[in-house]
This record gives sequence, structure tokens and C-alpha cells, in this order.
Amino acid sequence: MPWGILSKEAIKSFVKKPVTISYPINETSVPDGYRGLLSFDITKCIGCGLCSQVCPTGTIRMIPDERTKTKRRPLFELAKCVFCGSCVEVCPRKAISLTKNYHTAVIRKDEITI
Amino acid sequence: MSVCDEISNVFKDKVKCFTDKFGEVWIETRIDSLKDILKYLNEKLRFDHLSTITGYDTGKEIAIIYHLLRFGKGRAEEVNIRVYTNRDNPSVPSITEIYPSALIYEREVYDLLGVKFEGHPNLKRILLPEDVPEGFHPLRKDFKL
Amino acid sequence: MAVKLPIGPIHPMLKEPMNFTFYVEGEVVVDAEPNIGFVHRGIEKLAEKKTWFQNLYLCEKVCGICSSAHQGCYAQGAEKIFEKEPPEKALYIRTLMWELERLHSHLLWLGVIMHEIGFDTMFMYTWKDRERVLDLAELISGRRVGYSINTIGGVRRDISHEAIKMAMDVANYITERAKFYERVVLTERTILDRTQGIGYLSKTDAIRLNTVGPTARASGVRRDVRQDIPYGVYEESPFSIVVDTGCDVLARIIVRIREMIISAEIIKWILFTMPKTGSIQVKLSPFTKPPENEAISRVEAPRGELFYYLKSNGSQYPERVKIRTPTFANIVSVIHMVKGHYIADIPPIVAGIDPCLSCMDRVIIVDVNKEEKKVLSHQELRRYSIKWYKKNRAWVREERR
Amino acid sequence: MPLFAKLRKWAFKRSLWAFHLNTGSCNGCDIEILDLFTPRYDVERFGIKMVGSPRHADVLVVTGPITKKSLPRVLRVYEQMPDPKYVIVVGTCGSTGGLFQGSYNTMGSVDKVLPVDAYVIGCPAKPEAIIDAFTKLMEKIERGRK
Repeated sequence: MPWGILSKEAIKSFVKKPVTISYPINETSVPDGYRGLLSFDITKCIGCGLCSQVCPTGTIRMIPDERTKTKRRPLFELAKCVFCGSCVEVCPRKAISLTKNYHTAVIRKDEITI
Repeated sequence: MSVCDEISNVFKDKVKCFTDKFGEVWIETRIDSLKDILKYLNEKLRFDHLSTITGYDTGKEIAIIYHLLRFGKGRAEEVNIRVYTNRDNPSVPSITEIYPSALIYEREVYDLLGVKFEGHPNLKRILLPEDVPEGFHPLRKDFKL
Repeated sequence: MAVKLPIGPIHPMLKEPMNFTFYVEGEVVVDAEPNIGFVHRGIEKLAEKKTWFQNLYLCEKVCGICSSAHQGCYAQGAEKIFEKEPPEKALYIRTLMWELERLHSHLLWLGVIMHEIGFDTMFMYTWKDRERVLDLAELISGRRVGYSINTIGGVRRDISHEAIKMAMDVANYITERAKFYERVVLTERTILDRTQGIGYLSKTDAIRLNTVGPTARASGVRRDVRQDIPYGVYEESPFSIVVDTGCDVLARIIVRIREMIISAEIIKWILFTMPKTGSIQVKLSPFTKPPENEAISRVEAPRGELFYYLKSNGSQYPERVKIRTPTFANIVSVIHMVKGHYIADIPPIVAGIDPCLSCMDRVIIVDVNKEEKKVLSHQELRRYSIKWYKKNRAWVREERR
Repeated sequence: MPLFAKLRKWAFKRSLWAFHLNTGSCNGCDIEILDLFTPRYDVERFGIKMVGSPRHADVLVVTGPITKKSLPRVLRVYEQMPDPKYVIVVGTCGSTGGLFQGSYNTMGSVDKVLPVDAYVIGCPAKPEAIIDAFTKLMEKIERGRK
């Protein structure tokens, strides 16, 4: 075929649904269990500090806080996070969870600290 | 006949050969007979694949391990040869004539541990910048982060 | 006239960054010298300061493309150190991820090599197909790249019914597409012109230089860690090793395309035979101290044999983690391959070993006699090579005959 | 604001040319950036284009914690870019050092070396987030900083 095999593919692509997603206009849907930004529920936290010990990057730091039993709570500087989810697995009270939020572009690094 | 027996038959008491619990064959030897053993393994026993050269610092000495593979029918056989060299002035003969791929591996060990490979054609730093001071070898145990 | 031509100081990957100095006579390369380390991040030293479990994520970041191979290889070695056997289902899921990774890596590479030889149409098609694989990976592990699915003693996530269904679709789709690509590669003149007879590496040289992975298999060397030192569930899995005796870049393309078909087959086999229930993990506390041990772990990463040497000293922190990445093993053979070829052939040859992408960011041509320097970016080198080929096409083909 | 300056800002905002620079990342972010230029994401519809030389670029997209060996090259590339120039850092390791904090061969983060305009956190970042970063940069240009 003088036109090559790819030309057939190109013509087929014209009639198919476009592959390009309309991202900034419509949100992309992510599957359940997506490892996005962390969320933290202080009411469940007991301040054990396990999460800060397993974190491979030093994202989690314990700071004093009156609301928990041990008078300290984790502070998540998410700018250092690699979204591995080991803190979620180790948390005995399920105070930390992964969300589907993938909007991680920031102007200042402390914007997403929780 | 296993590799261990063959090596022990030829090199007698120059080598100490054993199989660990994971099935890996380890040969421990001294620096002066290292090249002969590797040559024998390569030419006679057809261990023609050098996976890599590992170096680590035990605190007292520096250990160098040569990880070799032999392919054939069925499962490939693994042999690891370990030598120790002193820490103050570590030096090991280069094996680039036997295994050309060692050109890169030896440079890496030299760079990170400071082991001199006698006879290497182009022994200089490979991973760290060239302007790093003499004696900067990060994988030594006395190098603290 | 001897000309020195250094390529690529700004660099991509941990130990696989490449800056070559090519010595050229006219248009022909006579020698080459690698200079690497622009992406050396000190991972082996950092690993001594992190616990065994934290290192899972550090090892994953050695390479973003073959992340699962690195993490799996580390986990496999660490399981020997901890003397724990992972459950059967975990091995199946782990192998599934390894094969998915091979699919996405080979599709990526196919796009890159097509880009290097100036055939961007196919680059777009392959990357379009690659998205399907990434979507599946996202569904299984929760992230597109960097799956973090392995842990010491198993895997972290179970596979859902939805994922099994989708994996079946993806495997069928990729098989169909790989067959289509094979047909394109073998009939399209642009591709044949630029790849046939380029980067010749004979079988004896491939063995002598300890070449690994698809590069070696394209030279007729039947070596594949999956079969030689079986790990995961490869021992039971029926699959054949793809070997081609072409010894050139075209053979490397063909080997990788056929490997995609084999990978899809393995995925289908895994989905059929995987135990439906069962545990996926041996529970270990992240602060477990292993006994004193040393272990060697080998995995067939998409680019070839990946090697880990692990040593423990009885504490939470490893004593030594040694990593040898496949591209590091293949550098020596690249030097051998480029000798005798034209400057225009450098991009496909260097890309031919799959050196983790944009390895040649910049080219400086230094004329030794005149002490002149000419700086070429990688893009310019590519453009130059495409132009050169258009001009010299006829006699190059003549010469190769 | 004079009409011409307004027009220039409008045009600049809609034709950001990016130069991608790898300073020691693991390739994870790099393939995600390259992904932006392939059919699924296709950022060329926003006028963002990948260029092969820093001399043509408006935006420097940096990935990776700057290694000691690549540091002089990064500075040289940045100096070569014409004004006005912007820097986007993609990936956790470039933003804060991530897993490579405290290594003997990395600088830690890009903002120790270059002025950074936007960060994309993630290891690797999702392509959508990188598009977000470009959108945020466009907003920043709209507000006017340089």
C-alpha cells in the first residue's frame, strides 16, 4: 500500500471519540483509593506519634496541642509528602486518610500544610 | 560437581567456599589469588556475566564482592567472590582484562569508597563531581550525613 | 580531522545519566567516553539512614519508570533478610505490576525511539495507548506512576473485580496494538531506513560486555532473569523469551514489541490463575528488627537485569544497600555500538538501550584542531540527523548493501 | 495601562513556551511532563509549547533536587533565558528535597538556587496538577509581577 499502514489508522482516528480530556473545564475522575492529598481528623487523634516515625520524608512533625490525649498532634507539611500512605496504614485510630484531591499546584509551599 | 568443589579442588586452601541458606555460593579469598580465581571462573567454568562489584565498609576493613553468573540450561548459577582489603590504603587488582564491563563498576567503587584498582586504564571519579576534595568517599562509615 | 563531541551534561536518572564524549572523524564516530553522575543523589548512603520500611519508598524513587521493579526487587531481598515468605496471592499481584510496568515502559520507549528517528506520528499513537495501562495502574495502586504497591512481606493492596476486568481489556487491547506496531515497523520505510544495520552489537560482544535485558536479547543472547533465576510467579508461568538475531536497533524494537505481547499473555495468565481469596501480606511492624543477614536480589526490570545487594546488621537500619541499574550495565556496550557509525545515528543508538529518556540534552561539538566549540541541543542534533538522512539517504542505503 | 502593554501581556499569557530541565529527578515527573504534550492532555491547546533551547523559553520547568554536578548547568540555563522568565518546580523532591533531604550530593530544593513561581507537589505529580500550575502562573502574570 503506497500510503502506508499508518494512514488507515489516521483516518480511523478522525471518526473516533477524541482522546484528549477537557481537564480544566471538567474535572478528571479518579478511581477509589487514589492516593491524593492527606486529610487529618484531630478529634480522632490520640497523639501517639507513630505516623511521624514511619514517614520516610519527615513530612510529619509532632507539635503541642491541647485537644489530644497526649497534648501533642502531628503537623503535616505536605510539601514534603511523597503520598506513600504509610502514615494512613500505621494510624491506630484512622485519624489520617487519603483523599481524591490531586490539585497539588501551589504558589507558596506552606499553603497545603495541615 | 558443584562450583564450590571445583574451585576448592583447584585452589585448595587459598579459598573458603560455602553455600548460604538462600542458596548463594560465596567464595572468600585473599587479594593475591583473586585474579587467578576470576580468570579460572571466566575461562574454565564459563562464568561470563559480571553482575556488578559491590564494596562496603565494615568499619575495620573494606570488603569487595564480585557477583558472577553462569547461564546454561535451566537455572543460572550464582557465585559471589569476596575479598577484604585494609581501610587506610585499600587496593585491589583490576579485572578489566577479564571482564570489560568492570571498567565502569570499578570506577564506581573507587568513587564512593576510595578503593584503588591497580591496572585500571582510567581510574577517576564517575558519579561525584571532579572538583570534590581528595578523600571524600561517602560510603565510608566515618562519613556522616 | 579529529573532533571531540560531548553529549548531554544535564541529566535524567540516578545512575543512568549519560554524558558521552564522542571522538569523531568527519561524520564517523571513532571512540566514545562516558561521563555520568549528574543525577547521583546519594541514595545508597541515604538508605543507611532510613529504616528498612522507609527504604521501600526511597528505592522506588531510583527510577520513576521502573519504580515497581526497584521496589519489588528491594522487597524481595528484604524478605530474605527478614526470613519471611510472602503469601502466594501477593506474588501474583506483584508480578502483575511488574508486567504492567513492562508494558508501559516498552510503549514509552517505542514512542521515544520513534521520536528520535523523526517519526512523531507513532510517538503520539504509542503514548495514547500507554494511557490505558496507566489508568489500570491507577485503579490498582492509586497512582499513575510510582505504584508503591510492594511492602516487605507482600503487597499493600488487593486487586478488585473491576481492576481484573479492566486488566483483561487492557491486555487484549495491547496485544492487538503490539501486533499492529510490529506490522508498521516492518513495513514503514522511514523506520527501516533509520534503524536497519544501525548500532550493531554481535552476540560474542554482547556476552563479553555483559549486556543485559532486551539489548542483549536483540543480539541473540538468550538471557532473562525471569527464566534464569525465577522469582515471583514466573516459575509456574508459561512464557517464552523473545530473542532476535538482528543485532541492530531494528531488532531491539522488534524484541520490545514482541515482549509486550508476551507480557500481555502473562497478565492474562495471572488473572486466570490468581487465587481469588487469601491474605496478601505477612503483617510486620514497621519497626521490626531483622536478624543479621546478607541477601542478593535480582529482577528483570523493563531494561534488563536489576541487581540489589542488601546487608543487615541486626538494627532497624540497613548496613548496606547496593543497587545496580540495568542502564549502568549497558553503558559499556553503547560505547562499543556507536563506533563506526555516523553522528546522525547517535540518537537512535543511545536511545536503543532505553537509557531512561531524554539522555542527551545537549551536545557540544569541539573541534580539536581549531579549538572551536559548537553547542548543539538535543533537539538540534535530532533535527540535524533527520536532515542529514534526507540528504544522504540514497548512498547510505547503497553502502549498507 | 497603555493598550500595547495590555496586549503584550495578553499575548504572553497565552503562549508560554516551556523548557524542561532535569536536575536529578527520577524520571517520574519527566514522563508526566512529556505526557502533557501527548494526545491525552495536549497542553498545546493552551499555547504551551515545549522548546529545545532555553533561549526560546519563557518558563523553566525544573524537576529534581538540584545535584552538585548539575548546579552550574542549572544556573547557566537560567541565565540564558530571556526576560521575563518564570520557574515552575515539578515534584516533591524539587520543592523541598522530599526523600533526598540531607543527601551529600543534592542542594535540597530548587528555591535555594532559583526564584520559583509555582510548585507542583507530588511524587510524581499528576499531569492535571501540572496544568494547574501553568494556569496559576497565567493568573500570576495577569496580576503582574514582572
